Amino acid sequence: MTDKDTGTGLLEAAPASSPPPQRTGRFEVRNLGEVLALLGLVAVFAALNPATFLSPENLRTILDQASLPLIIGVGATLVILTGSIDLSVEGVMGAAGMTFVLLTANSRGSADLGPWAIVAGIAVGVCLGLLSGLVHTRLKVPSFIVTLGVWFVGLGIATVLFGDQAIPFLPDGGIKAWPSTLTVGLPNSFLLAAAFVLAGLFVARFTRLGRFTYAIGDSEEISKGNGIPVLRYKLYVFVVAGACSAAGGVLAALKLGAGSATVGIGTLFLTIAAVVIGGTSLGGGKGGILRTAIGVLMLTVLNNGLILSGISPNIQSAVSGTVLIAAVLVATWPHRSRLRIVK
Amino acid sequence: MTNASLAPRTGVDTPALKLTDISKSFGSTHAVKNVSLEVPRHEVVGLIGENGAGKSTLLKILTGLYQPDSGVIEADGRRVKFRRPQDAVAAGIGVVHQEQSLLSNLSVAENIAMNAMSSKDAATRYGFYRWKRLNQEAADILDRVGSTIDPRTKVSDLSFVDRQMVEIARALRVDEAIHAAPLVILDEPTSVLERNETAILEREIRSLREIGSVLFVSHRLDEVLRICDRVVVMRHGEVVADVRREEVTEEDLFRLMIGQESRARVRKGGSAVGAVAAIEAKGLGRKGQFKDVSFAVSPGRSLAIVGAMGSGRESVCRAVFGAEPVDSGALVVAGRPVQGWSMRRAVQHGLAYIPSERKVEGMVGGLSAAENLTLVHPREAAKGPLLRRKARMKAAEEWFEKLDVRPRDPSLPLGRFSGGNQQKVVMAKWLRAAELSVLILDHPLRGLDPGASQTVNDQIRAAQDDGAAVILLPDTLEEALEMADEIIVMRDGDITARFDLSVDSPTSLDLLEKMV
Amino acid sequence: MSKKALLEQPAALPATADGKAAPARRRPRNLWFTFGPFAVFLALFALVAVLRPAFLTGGGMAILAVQAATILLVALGQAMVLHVGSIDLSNAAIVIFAAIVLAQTLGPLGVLAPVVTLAVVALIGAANGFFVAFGQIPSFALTLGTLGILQAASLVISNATTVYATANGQLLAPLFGTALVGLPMAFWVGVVLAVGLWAFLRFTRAGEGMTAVGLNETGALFSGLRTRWFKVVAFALSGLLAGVAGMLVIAQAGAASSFGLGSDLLLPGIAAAIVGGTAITGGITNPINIVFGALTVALVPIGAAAVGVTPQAQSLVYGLVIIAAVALTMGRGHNEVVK
Amino acid sequence: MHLSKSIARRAAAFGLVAGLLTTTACSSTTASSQQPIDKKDIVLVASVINTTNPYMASMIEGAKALSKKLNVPLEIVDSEGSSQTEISKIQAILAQGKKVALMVNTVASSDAPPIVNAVKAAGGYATVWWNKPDNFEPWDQGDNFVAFQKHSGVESGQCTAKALADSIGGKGNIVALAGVLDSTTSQTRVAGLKDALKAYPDVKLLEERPANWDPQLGLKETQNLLAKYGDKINGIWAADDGMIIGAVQAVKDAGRINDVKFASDGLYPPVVDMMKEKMGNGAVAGETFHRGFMAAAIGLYTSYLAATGEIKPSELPKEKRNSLFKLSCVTPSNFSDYTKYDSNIDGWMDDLIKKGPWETDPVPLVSGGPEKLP
Repeated sequence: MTDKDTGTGLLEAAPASSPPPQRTGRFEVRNLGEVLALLGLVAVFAALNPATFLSPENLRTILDQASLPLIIGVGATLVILTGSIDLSVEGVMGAAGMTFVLLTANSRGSADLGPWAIVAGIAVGVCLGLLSGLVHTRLKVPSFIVTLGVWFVGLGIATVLFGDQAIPFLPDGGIKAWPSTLTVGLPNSFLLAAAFVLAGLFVARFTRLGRFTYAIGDSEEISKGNGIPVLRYKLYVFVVAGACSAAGGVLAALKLGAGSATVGIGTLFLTIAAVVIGGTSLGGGKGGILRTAIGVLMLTVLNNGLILSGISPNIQSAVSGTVLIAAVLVATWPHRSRLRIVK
Repeated sequence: MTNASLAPRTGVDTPALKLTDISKSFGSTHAVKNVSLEVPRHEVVGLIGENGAGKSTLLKILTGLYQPDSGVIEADGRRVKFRRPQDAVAAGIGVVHQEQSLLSNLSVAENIAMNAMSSKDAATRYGFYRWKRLNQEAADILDRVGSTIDPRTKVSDLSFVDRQMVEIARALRVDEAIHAAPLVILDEPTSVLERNETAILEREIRSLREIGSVLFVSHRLDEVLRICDRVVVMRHGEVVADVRREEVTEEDLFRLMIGQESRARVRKGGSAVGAVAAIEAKGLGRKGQFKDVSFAVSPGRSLAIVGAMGSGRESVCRAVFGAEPVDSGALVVAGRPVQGWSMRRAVQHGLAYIPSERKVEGMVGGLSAAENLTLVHPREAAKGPLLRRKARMKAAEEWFEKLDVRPRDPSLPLGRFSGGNQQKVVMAKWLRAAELSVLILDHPLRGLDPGASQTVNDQIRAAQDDGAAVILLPDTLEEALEMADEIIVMRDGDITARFDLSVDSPTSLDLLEKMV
Repeated sequence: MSKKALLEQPAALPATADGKAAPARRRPRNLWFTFGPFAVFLALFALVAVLRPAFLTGGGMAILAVQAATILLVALGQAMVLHVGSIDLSNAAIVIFAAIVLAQTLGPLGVLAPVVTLAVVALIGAANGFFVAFGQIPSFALTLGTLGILQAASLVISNATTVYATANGQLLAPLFGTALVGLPMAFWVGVVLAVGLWAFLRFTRAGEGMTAVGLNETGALFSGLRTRWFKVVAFALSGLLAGVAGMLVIAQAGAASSFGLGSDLLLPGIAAAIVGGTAITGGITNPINIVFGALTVALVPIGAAAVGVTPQAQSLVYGLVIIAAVALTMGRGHNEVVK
Repeated sequence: MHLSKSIARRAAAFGLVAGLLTTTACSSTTASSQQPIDKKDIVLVASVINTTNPYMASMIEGAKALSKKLNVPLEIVDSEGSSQTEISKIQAILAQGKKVALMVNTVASSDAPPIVNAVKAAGGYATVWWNKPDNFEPWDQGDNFVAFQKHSGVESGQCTAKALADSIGGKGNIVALAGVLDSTTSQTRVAGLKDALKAYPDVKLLEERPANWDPQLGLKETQNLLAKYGDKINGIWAADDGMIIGAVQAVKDAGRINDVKFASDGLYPPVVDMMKEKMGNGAVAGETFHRGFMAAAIGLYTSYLAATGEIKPSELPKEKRNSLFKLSCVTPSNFSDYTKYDSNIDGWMDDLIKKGPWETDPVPLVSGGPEKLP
């Protein structure tokens, strides 16, 4: 039924006449370009700030700061692999984080469900993911705009929960200290993120959910023809993404040690940029979670490195922006052709 | 690993598939009307009909994509209802779709297993994959269809015929899992295959007959007669004939199909060689596609390029039209060498290209037929930068008359016309050009029924008479021999032979041996 | 691509088998396409008016128009980009950039300042388009990048503070100073531009070419159309309209700053375009309906505040209403696959 | 094509809306009223940047308390950090025809003119807090722009800087977290900080990073700075307590809470607790005291008095129309003198209503604006 390769205007069609891609390795790292770029960045900044950049503290900082986008990137990548997109990240984070803080021991003394607070937080994310997924698949509203709306819904929930009382704080020590505590020299936050990434890789490679995600991204029509319950699996993917965002929100709240509706601030564009830089096609079907992980690390290293190198905050966004464009340009250059359709 | 024990054997006399009074209509249009037919065991039944005769709808019903409004489907003598593709699969019906229906970013094994898997299958347990088993099963089946593809290959890396093989393997896979005596539906499998590949396929189909039964949908009458034991003819959604192969000739079938005599084949010699070639290629080459390709076509003459898959002939045509770059050689249009060749320049020089991928490259399905018609050469339909909608509609209606496009409403989106009628409009949009100098046709008849094919061929000849040079990539060698004044044979990017039909008259076999 | 294209069913069985893929052309659907956004806006406006009659009498419509004006301009630009199948995430950043440039040049250049500013931002937009069309970078990624670059540019040229349009403020004053049938001139500027764009898409070859690009770029390419340049034009228009929005910012506030008025128009702009019936898949756009899209998007927060929804819950309401409005009015593309 | 079937239909749709618009034509008013307003027509409006920042929460609290005391209805406007939303919501309330006495904490200084103009058009009275364009003075705008009020940013920067510098023994390195880059409030406070540091040649300001008033960003930026300078950092200064909350968290994570000092503005309740429990043996070295609820109440009350005609703005001295209110430097030793006000907001309101906007302790009017940068 489609005259066009892409489901949404945002998305990039496969090269019309480019040579077929080579057989992929076990995981999706098709070429080492991204990895090399990452190493390049590390090398540059290490050279610029020999004393500080490679110091254990700084590396820990980088890993710790990468943990949020890594976790959220898992969900975001799955959604983008189906050819959809999830903009609701920051809203979901806010709602989940606030729920968690208010349900665990906090200075407001609102409630203390102990570990169940985490479950509750994630549950909120699942519900929001469900909302996005249902509206998108049943009402046929483009994911772009649905999740845009859910973003505000999430923020709204967080704000309502916050109400007009004092900031709810987490008590010192205990669970609040967990993310920054080191295990085998690495911050727990990062280890958690790593776990999420590995789980994501497993799902993408060894489960129906993962494989069908790729299938749907390749062509919803054909997937239907192959008897894949497309809508249901898209729904699942949005739920998973919601859960990931929620987990990110809880972690962010833990790190901050307080409830804040804007706990997810700046995560969305960072994550999407990471997905794109990693080389996952916004058109769906091509790419993978490992790529996103690399993209996240690139951006985190870049951000951290720029600060270490004393770049003025005014122009920092410009540098990141330029790098994003450059990365995509380099990644897509080989596919250039006069027949290539790029959205 | 055939598990015959599981197969319900209700006697060999019960047909594998039996349809009774199946009807399906969309709004006012009756796509299928009271269709009844039988597919006995170990028989190949051919189903033919023009585009829009209702074949595709019938197939979609048989594969559970549509539910019939009325009528009964029986598989192995048992009444069945196909609500989802999986139901058809469970009933032992496997389909090789007309379109490629493989997921190109998944592995061959996954594609083969996909249908079964998305319902229920041993290769996945609790939603988890068991790659070893998956690949093993795939390998076994591929082995049966005599293909040596590595089941772990990504489909996007396969050649066209290999994909077709995977499709067939998958159709079998379905039955392997559940049925001993499968029914395989082949939906115009040969329409996109080259001659030599078709041969492989026919062999395949015969072997299929041994293990089960086949419903073979096509509109290549010769083929149908070669392969099938029985032929069912559909027209306007109804079955108009159900005959044994021995009882009919190609002519009969043609008449049954479109309800009129086929025109006698007049070989068009083509006018005398003009002074300057309308288009001339001098040692064109593109890395990995073709090398040192030279030819010249004068106004009013037609050149056919034949060759198997991967011969690079498509690439040559696209290069001539500016759709693909060339690394070496030169292009001379109407005596003048051209630089910085692009599709836009080509169009301005009066070149026309009718691509094989009609729906993607040939038209904008979302725009109305009239808008498509005037997209390239607006002529009277535009005044400077402004459009003249009335004039355009008038022009469109004239063309619709001339080419007998149905339905007669140029304001409908072109995407909603049938393939044949779309192709007519696509032709027209190029033929409108005042300055049409070169007409490049990439498989112009692909997927067209005989009726539409005739119209298209007539238009090609007409354009030729008006002094256009024609470059043709025919589907069949017969087509080439019928239409062309000159034939070039290509293999692996090289030109292996040239025939000037006004001098020598090669047979299809002569051409074939140069191709492979 | 072929594979997917070939999936189109023969016309003998219309794609409407399950009603979802009904092409825009079929009458009842088409009627809704024409009036949907207007109806939705009217319904919401009526709702607010009923709950708070004072809103109507107090010149609510005029206030609404003021807010809608900037959103409308950004949305129109966005729609043109969506129309060719791309997206422009940088246009809000362009608004701010334009506003700052204008504020700084208004004094020295006087009447020329707006012209210069518009020229500059149109070029920036064109640059976006150029990179998308010829650099073949996906617009989503590219404009995400230019967004960052433009933010930095604004910070640098404004020296990270608020820039005031000291002299010649009166040049822009009429935009909000004078009113026509009770609505500020600025809004009518937007409406006129909308009508202009509508005519452009409907009555010119370039417009039809853009539609073709949005519906099937490959097809347009093989028809020898200047598809790449159409994209450049679309992005340039987006930049230009963002520039006009920047003028409104100055006219409204007399000053501009990197995170001040206008810096958050991106999402409202997109929402307005889509509530206005624009298909995110491209090729289906009705600039006139975007006027109502913008009015709707502007109405939601105002209305929520007017009818006295508790402040904390207002963004929740906003989100829900936008989703609902889009579900009602969106141009479901020419194909069933929605992403 | 896809756009529409016929021009006629389009025209119809258009005519319809045109009609709708004309009906509202009459209703837009531009007359600005100077007449005192009957109390029962007045509605207090307090516009805040968001509802989740503690300072804003406090502002809302104050507004509510005052409206209770005056027994005048109150509307809260949540700008959600967006100028656009701020302006539209205020206008929405104006649209209801009531006469407003507005206190607005502007998101960006450039918001002030459109808001004031809108209020003027609706015949209401506005007092702007914290941000406004420098050349946009109340006395040029007529009585409807009653006053612009703020606490001195420079002073705030100076006394927190002093406290911080002293706490690290007048020697060492500090880093600064500024607010949103283009905010005048943040800029004046940073200016004060730098000015005060002149007196401490041995205290080095290593770096200044914007954290947009946000705790989360405060955390992130501090992490980066700690990574960059490691143990070099002896003190962290922030333009506002919202960010210090994140900074403290980051330092705790780095396990250096006992050897880094903090100074910031606002003395938010969480920071009070930090001081109370002597976190990191007095890590919080310096604060300033001023309260959202006081600011909101003062602003609202000023507008209210103008609305009821009890004061005539045009007759007020300039310092009462562009005013700097007192702000007190707080140290671990004296913070308890100020926290008492939090426990007795109602009492303070009575005080305010008794003494009027300009004489209430602990935030009486100190001088007239505009604030001079050192």
